[in-house]
Amino acid sequence: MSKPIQAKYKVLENVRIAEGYYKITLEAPYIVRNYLPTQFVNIKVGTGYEYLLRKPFSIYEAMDHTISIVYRVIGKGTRRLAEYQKGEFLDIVAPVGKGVQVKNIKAKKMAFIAGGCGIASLKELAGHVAKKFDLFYGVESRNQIVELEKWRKLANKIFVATDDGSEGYKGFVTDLFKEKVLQYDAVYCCGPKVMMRKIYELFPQNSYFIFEEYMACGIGVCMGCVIKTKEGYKRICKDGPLFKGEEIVW
Amino acid sequence: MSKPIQAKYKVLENVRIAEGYYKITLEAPYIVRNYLPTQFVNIKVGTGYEYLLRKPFSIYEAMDHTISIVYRVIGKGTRRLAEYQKGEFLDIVAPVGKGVQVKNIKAKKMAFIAGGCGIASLKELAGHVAKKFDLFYGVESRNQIVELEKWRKLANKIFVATDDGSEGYKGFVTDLFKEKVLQYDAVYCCGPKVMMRKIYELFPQNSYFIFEEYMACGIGVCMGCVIKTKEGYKRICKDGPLFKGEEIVW
Amino acid sequence: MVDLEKKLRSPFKIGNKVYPNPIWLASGTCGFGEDITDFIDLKKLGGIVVKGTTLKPREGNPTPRVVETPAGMLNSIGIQNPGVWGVIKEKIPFLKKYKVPIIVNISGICTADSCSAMSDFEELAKIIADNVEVDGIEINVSCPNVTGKNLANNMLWLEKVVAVVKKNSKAPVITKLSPNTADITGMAKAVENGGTDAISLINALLGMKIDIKTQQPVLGNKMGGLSGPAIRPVAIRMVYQVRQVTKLPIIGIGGIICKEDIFEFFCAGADAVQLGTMNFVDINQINSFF
Amino acid sequence: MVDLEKKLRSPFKIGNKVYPNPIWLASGTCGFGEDITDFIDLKKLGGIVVKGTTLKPREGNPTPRVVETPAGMLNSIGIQNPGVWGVIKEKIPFLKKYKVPIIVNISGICTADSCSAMSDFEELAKIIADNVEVDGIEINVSCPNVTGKNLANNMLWLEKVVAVVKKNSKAPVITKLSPNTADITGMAKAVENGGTDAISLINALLGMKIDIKTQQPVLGNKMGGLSGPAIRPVAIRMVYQVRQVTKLPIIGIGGIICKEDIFEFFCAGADAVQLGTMNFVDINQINSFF
Ligand SMILES: Cc1cc2nc3c(=O)[nH]c(=O)nc-3n(C[C@H](O)[C@H](O)[C@H](O)COP(=O)(O)OP(=O)(O)OC[C@H]3O[C@@H](n4cnc5c(N)ncnc54)[C@H](O)[C@@H]3O)c2cc1C
Ligand SMILES: Cc1cc2nc3c(=O)[nH]c(=O)nc-3n(C[C@H](O)[C@H](O)[C@H](O)COP(=O)(O)OP(=O)(O)OC[C@H]3O[C@@H](n4cnc5c(N)ncnc54)[C@H](O)[C@@H]3O)c2cc1C
Ligand SMILES: Cc1cc2nc3c(=O)[nH]c(=O)nc-3n(C[C@H](O)[C@H](O)[C@H](O)COP(=O)(O)O)c2cc1C
Ligand SMILES: Cc1cc2nc3c(=O)[nH]c(=O)nc-3n(C[C@H](O)[C@H](O)[C@H](O)COP(=O)(O)O)c2cc1C
Ligand code: FES
Ligand code: FES
Repeated sequence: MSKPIQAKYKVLENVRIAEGYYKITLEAPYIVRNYLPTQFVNIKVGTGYEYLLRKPFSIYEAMDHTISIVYRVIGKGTRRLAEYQKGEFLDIVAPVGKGVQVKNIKAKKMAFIAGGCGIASLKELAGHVAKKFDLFYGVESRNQIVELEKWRKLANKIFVATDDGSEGYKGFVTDLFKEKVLQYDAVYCCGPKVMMRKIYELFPQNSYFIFEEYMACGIGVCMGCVIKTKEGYKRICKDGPLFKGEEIVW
Repeated sequence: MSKPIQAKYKVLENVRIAEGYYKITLEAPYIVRNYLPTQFVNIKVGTGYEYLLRKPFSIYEAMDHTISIVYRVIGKGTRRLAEYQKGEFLDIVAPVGKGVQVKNIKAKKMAFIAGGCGIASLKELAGHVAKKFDLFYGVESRNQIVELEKWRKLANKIFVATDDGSEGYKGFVTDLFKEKVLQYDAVYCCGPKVMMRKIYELFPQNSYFIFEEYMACGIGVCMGCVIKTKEGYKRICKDGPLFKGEEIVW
Repeated sequence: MVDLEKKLRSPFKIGNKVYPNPIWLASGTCGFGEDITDFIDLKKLGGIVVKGTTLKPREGNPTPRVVETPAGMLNSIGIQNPGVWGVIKEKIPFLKKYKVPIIVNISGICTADSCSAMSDFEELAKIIADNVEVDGIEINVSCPNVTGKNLANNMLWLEKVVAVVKKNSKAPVITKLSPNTADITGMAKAVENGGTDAISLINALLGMKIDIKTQQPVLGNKMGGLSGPAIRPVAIRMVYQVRQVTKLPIIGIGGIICKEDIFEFFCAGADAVQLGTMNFVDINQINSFF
Repeated sequence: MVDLEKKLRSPFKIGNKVYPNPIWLASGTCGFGEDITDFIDLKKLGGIVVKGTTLKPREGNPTPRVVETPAGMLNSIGIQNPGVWGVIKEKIPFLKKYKVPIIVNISGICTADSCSAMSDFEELAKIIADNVEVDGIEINVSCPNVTGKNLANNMLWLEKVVAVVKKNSKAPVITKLSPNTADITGMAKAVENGGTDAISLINALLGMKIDIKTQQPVLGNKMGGLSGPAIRPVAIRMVYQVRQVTKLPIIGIGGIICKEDIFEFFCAGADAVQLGTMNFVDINQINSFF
């Protein structure tokens, strides 16, 4: 299995790709060789104490010697991340998380459901199951949509919902999905907790969810990032971040 | 009198000028218009909390629209300062300190005595009394000597002492000065406290000393940076940093 | 939900006394107001708490007196001040020129040898009440830089000190609590029993830094008070706890650097705040709060 | 002057027990050693203090359980652990494979309703002594995340707990003190009177962070323990103070991030240290200490 290491990785590119969204590309051969889809990286931004804890980000894409991360600027850590320039180095612990063995995915017609920033956590897995899924993607507004052209190559169909109606359906992505529940044999979902809960209610059986929680260690030692499952609290950073919906105490 | 303000100033240049010594030049018309020799600036390095308190540095030179500071890298704040690039901005409170009215300096033959980094605090005043003084300059080693060519234009004579004898006299600058005490009618000195004390003992009457102390506010409100004088503790940042030797409880 | 922006700009009351807004400067971080006028228009402040004032003049502690720590600083000033008469004669008259509410922070002194704190506080309160009109008295029972017994943790003593000051004061009495305690709510109840009109907290946490080159403490007085952002979580927790046990006005102090930090104190239950270390770090910013 | 570099690499003793070096990992920040083996060679450590262990399994507190603060973090894990039997059966055997000294951190539980702490500690000590060989017992009387009375501040209780654990333990007994006290030296003397073999300090300071968007505490359990560089000045001060009143071995904890920080604890009087939050921040670096 992939052993996480702490190492410095060079920034190759760091660009704005949508309103509030950035994509950073790193030279990271070790991660590329060792990661599994849904695994993530734990980034130390800045030096010293100013951003003490590492910040977790999903591996958005991995290819050749590079990985990229798509992130939304929501606080001071991500604001600092957006300042990194080509040629600088980031201290990262990766790959972390349990990861998915793609060969075990037997489903033929899946729904990938992303709310906002959740799109970043589904992309890498989607690349491995191309043309076996439809994408449901909800965002606040059209200018927050991230790299849709790439998804067009991967997904069979794409359904977009925006809060303001500026693109696709005006309203919740859960409403879009509700009407098509019967078409799928599995669901992969990442987004706000309320949204994921709704999806679980609509599709309780073969549904998988990527959870987020504040993390301290990111390597499974602190019990900081837990989620309540039917077998007790489990660590998102070590036992997840992907969990089967049925396991969770919603 | 010159009112200190907090403002952002642009870095024009930041270069290494000797072993461990750097010179940073800032576009700072306000400071140029309002400073007095021996005044200093209080620089916030970095953002946020990492370098919480401002760091005091003497105004080394001021001309046209720019000031420069010569600093020695001795800890994390100065290490960070050395990373600043042309075009970046520094948040500075300046000018601070009491400053010297040059017209009140009546002495004709002065000794300027600098130990190490103290050279940075004497330069600006020296520029105003060119050719009225000799320079005594002690450093650890010749490659730590800062801009001696500039001093040649200002000083009548220059006496250098190095700890390792790599330049000039091998030994303490105080020894060099001891032999020439009688030649001067005033002394201006900045360096380690032990050195300044020695100079005071050699030249108690018309001698002036620039003191350093850890500072918090830098504007005279916290009583952090005091020095014991015959009238009680005085603030280096507000009542100094230049004090007459006779005032001090050594 | 509280309208935080509105609260920031609204008058704040202790008893019947109205302060123009809840933004005060903390004792020891703004002197007696003189030098800070270069940066802040004093008139705009909700209040200025002047440097700790003692019965007799004090020269304070040996240097170094301040040093930086991670997201914080230590100070061991030792309440250098000209004594209450000096403050009344030389300092208050200057501040009176500005229309800023003046709060005098008073300290009784305990040393290893003798403790005159109780009578100090009584006299201080009397002298101030008889000689000058001010807008508040802040009882500093919590200075970590004056050697002596830890009276800030003795509830009976605390209650009595507050009662004595209250009895002798004309202005509202605020009691400033020490965070160096296991029982902040107990302290709060004690000073409420003593009759305080408001509670301010926290003073600095007792800390130390050692220079590994000399292997000795950096500060001349060895220990000092830890302030700045580092202590904010402790301050927020204590304000929150004290809010559960009293209805008195609470003035939150500790690690405020920006507006959001003030709001955090409001959410914790503070009615007003005092800005301390921030005055050293980013004083300009304060002007954007009004 | 102490040769700090040498001390860092020298064996360290508690009673007759020798630990290969003074660098330990702190309880709660390295689990039971499993996952940390990816980063650290456990054999090289002076000791590993495992996650707080209670008599019965505990599921811990609601989430969020951790959040960042200036130069620090808050945690309110609530001692999630499989209980002493789970630890003995499932966890210790793994650690035994490495030749690392194992220190079990034990916690008695007090809730608002009932306090079984004293008997918990007694049973924990007995069960461990009778069933597994370990290299130390660390008594955690200071967890800020378990509701209940602040027993860490009751000297008589402290002394008794230590005596009970000591009586029932085969391994050296270390007592870990809480910084949430006005009298750290009093606590130190109490646990020395109880017969502890060493003292470790500090545990986390009690703190809180509030989300100004929701106006509610961020942590599910509202309050949590403040750790990281922010608290180092408090830890250094307390180690220094405790050093003045006891000759027992002291293990310094609090805000260590680099080697210089360890040296600062040595200068303050610590004989060994524990690394906590650092494990989350820059775990690689630890390998450079040996
Ligand atoms: C496994 C995992 C994978 C992630 N992948 C991505 C990704 O691919 N792209 C992306 O943009 N983001 C991702 N995130 C979220 C990302 O880690 C946070 O947005 C980031 O840490 C925020 O840092 P900040 O300093 O900017 O925000 P802060 O200033 O710390 O906080 C801003 C706000 O964000 C929220 N927040 C911050 N951190 C977390 C957290 N860890 N969990 C929940 N809420 C939080 C809080 O409500 C807070 O008010 C992921 C999180 C996890 C746990
Ligand atoms: C009025 C004044 C003028 C100054 N002018 C100059 C100048 O022109 N050029 C220059 O190079 N330096 C000058 N200094 C000193 C300069 O401020 C310090 O070197 C700087 O603050 C160190 O920051 P740091 O974060 O790198 O060091 P730190 O990491 O904070 O400390 C490193 C070491 O430096 C010492 N130190 C740090 N700050 C001070 C201080 N304020 N007083 C005494 N010792 C300290 C300590 O012993 C410490 O061990 C001046 C200081 C004062 C008070
Ligand atoms: C340099 C300095 C001097 C202080 N002097 C006093 C004082 O004389 N009286 C007092 O009650 N508090 C004093 N304090 C404590 C502050 O008023 C405040 O309670 C503490 O610094 C925490 O707030 P902060 O984190 O915003 O600085 C002082 C603090 C500092 C930093
Ligand atoms: C996530 C986390 C969990 C902790 N759990 C425990 C625990 O179970 N038992 C204990 O005695 N201390 C526990 N602590 C306290 C640490 O052992 C240590 O005393 C404290 O974090 C201060 O050290 P640091 O600043 O190096 O982290 C925990 C600390 C953290 C950050
Ligand atoms: S963040 Fe520590 S266990 Fe997941
Ligand atoms: S640094 Fe505050 S008075 Fe000088």
